[in-house]
Amino acid sequence: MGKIYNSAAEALDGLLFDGMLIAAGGFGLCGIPENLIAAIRDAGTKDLTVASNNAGVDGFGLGVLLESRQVKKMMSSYVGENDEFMRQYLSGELELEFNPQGTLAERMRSGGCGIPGFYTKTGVGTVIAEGKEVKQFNGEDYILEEGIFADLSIVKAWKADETGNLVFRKTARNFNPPAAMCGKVCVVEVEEIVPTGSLDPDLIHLPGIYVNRLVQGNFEKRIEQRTVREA
Amino acid sequence: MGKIYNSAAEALDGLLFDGMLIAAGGFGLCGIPENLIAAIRDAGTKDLTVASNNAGVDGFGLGVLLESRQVKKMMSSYVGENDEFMRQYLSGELELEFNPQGTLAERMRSGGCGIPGFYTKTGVGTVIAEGKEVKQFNGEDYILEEGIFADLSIVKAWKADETGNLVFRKTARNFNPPAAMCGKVCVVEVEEIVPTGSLDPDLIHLPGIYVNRLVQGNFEKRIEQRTVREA
Amino acid sequence: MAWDRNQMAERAAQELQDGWYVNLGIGIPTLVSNYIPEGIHVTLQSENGMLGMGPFPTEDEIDADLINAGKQTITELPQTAYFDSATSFGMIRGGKIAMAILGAMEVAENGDLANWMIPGKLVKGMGGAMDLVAGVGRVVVIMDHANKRGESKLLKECTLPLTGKGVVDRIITNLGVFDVVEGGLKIVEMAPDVTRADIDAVTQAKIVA
Amino acid sequence: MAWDRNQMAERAAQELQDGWYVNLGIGIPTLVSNYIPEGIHVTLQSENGMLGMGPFPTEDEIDADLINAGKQTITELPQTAYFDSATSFGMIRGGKIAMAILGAMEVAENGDLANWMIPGKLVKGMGGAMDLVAGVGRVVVIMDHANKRGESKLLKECTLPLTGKGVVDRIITNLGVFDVVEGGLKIVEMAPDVTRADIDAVTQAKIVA
Repeated sequence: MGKIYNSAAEALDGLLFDGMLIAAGGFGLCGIPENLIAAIRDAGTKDLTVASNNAGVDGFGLGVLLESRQVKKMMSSYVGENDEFMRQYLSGELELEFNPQGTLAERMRSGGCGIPGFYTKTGVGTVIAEGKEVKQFNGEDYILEEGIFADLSIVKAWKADETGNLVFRKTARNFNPPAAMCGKVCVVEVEEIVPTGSLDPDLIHLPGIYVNRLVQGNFEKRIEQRTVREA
Repeated sequence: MGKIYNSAAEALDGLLFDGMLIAAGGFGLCGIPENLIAAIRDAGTKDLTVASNNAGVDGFGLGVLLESRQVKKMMSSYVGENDEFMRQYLSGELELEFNPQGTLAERMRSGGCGIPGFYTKTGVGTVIAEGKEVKQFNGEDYILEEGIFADLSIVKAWKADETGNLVFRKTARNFNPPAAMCGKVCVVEVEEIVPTGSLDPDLIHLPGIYVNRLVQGNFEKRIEQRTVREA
Repeated sequence: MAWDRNQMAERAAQELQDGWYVNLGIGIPTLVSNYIPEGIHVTLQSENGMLGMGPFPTEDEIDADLINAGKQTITELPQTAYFDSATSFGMIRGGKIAMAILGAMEVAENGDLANWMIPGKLVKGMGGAMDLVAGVGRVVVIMDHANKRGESKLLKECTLPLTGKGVVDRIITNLGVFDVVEGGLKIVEMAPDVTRADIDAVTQAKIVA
Repeated sequence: MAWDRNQMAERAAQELQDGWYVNLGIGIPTLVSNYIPEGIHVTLQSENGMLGMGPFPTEDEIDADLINAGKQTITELPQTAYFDSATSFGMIRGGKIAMAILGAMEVAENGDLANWMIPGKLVKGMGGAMDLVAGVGRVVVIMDHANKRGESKLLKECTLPLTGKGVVDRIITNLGVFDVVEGGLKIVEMAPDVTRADIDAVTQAKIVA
């Protein structure tokens, strides 16, 4: 089957096109597909719409695609850590669609599960509800949110076997599984590829059916807020 | 916090009432909450609506609640293995709401996730679509299905820690996690309760937040279709 | 000479492509796994929550916690992964399963499928069939061309309650292979020594090519 | 004497009940975990995918894969479970989290909450705040009673864009504890030596009892 590629660039070969919609895993700088982001920067693909909870920081994570002006629009819940983002947004160079964090995660999962729309109470009576269908269930208002169907998912996992079965680590799991589900094609970078059969079938977080291509990466794993207590 | 009870009867104490909606895990006879079903039979609670993929067999699984005439209505996808079921259904004693299997699973998960309705292509143009709202997304028809909000979930897992974190085993997982999610209260029977801290936090299938009460059971684990090959 | 059950399954196995994730229905479709061509690796899904379904167990291997969607005891493989039913049908509904091979009672020339219910007879339920035909990438039906009374099961319109509307891509019968195309069914292949006249004699659906 | 930040957090900790699963927002709400009463066991959720959030790590324990919703490095506990963001907000939206304790810019007498956006200022986003206030069982706000210009943050109507409509159950300010009830806010408790007149002087919202 050959899901394993030698580099992030090879793993993305033939999948990138201008104007595409990419769903990216990660929360802040935790569990982000560092290597695939760098490869997309190198590929120079333009006018991207990126569905990702955050937009990275200046010079790291999705921040590198903002600096290179490859992103046309972000679909995110929180973008506070990125000066370049704010500059482009306030100057009108960058579109921004705010999604409540849980709505964004569910929209990705829904797209991946063939659900084009679902109703939620989140955002009822706020700017998020503007232009959205409202429906009552049991006398209460809910708004319609639509599934996200991405052209490509870029995802970071901890381990994969050769068939693409994935295991994540601690809170680096976050948006990676729903992001992986919602792409027509899903490319995954991992810290380690292990032989098929060495993962416990009961303990796989995301089955290989969601994974089209796989690459082992090198990770900086930058930390945003280094908070410690005395030993 | 004390989630652990000494018996299935104790674990259900105060939770049962006539006419209630119960969501049950299990597929066929695999991964069914045998002990809780028996305790509900002993409690004699009547006019139950039970959301469960199947209805057990004569004399085992949910079949025992059919024999005791405690079930008013089943919400299921397949009920073929139960003569008593068919007798009651054909004589009009028992209501039956057929749900496509995936729709049933998603309706449970949706209820548990605060989603009162979602759109699906499953069943479009069939009897399942009758009376349901149809909506177009991208030019294609989808039908609205509603989340299931059960009064009680009865669930079978393999192991639990003392805080209710659950691990399932092989295909006995099936409907148990979505059933667990959709109940106002969730009672779980397990084969083994292990000390808190002995499960890997990365490898918990269902966090204890979904589990209100926990009991260690004895399991018959009957097999429906014993198919073998030569060694 | 018309194909028998095993030959139909063998022909259906040629539909499989390397790397595909596939769901096989109960009955003849199950036999397809006996004929997977050399060099083609497919992963079988069991919709009760498993990818990588293995063969039946030996007596020693039987495990009550490990069954397939037909409730038969089975085994796992090195690449097996388990998951819950919501996730399982998420991947089905989401189009991640490349192909389902299913049995049927009737198929119409527009791709309508009926395979779950005969009014007046015992209704057991649709199980996962409606989800599968609505969600998977490609639906292939294996069934006898005619019923026991010699009546065509390839119809202008289904007479039984539908499992899905316009969902069938290809039909493999004992007489040949047929694709659902604009305007009717197209003959892709005929079983050895079966003639066009043989097919026309037991086909109600419109054959367009 | 009005409560300081730590006293507000200490008072908020009295809202916790044994066995509850709770989500604490950024800022003063985070301090609540320092004051959890003896004998009360609560499990803290971090909405990026964790139940059972532990304290900050020592230098040796720092792990880039283990952060909270404020992106701070943290630790796990024996009862910790990790899960993905869709599952995390599933439990939030589904009402499984008993209580959220959050900061706010404004609360209206009908329970409307504004805590994510000041028009004309830098908009960072609502993160998980809208999901939390819409989904959890009980919403408790901790905030100063008045802003730096001495203007009430308990209003007849919010002036800022809302995070949620009618979602707040209880407000803990430096002056006291207030419940959102029919017709306005009810004083549940006043900080030591704070008088009704002190409260009236800096409260725009209607006090009904």
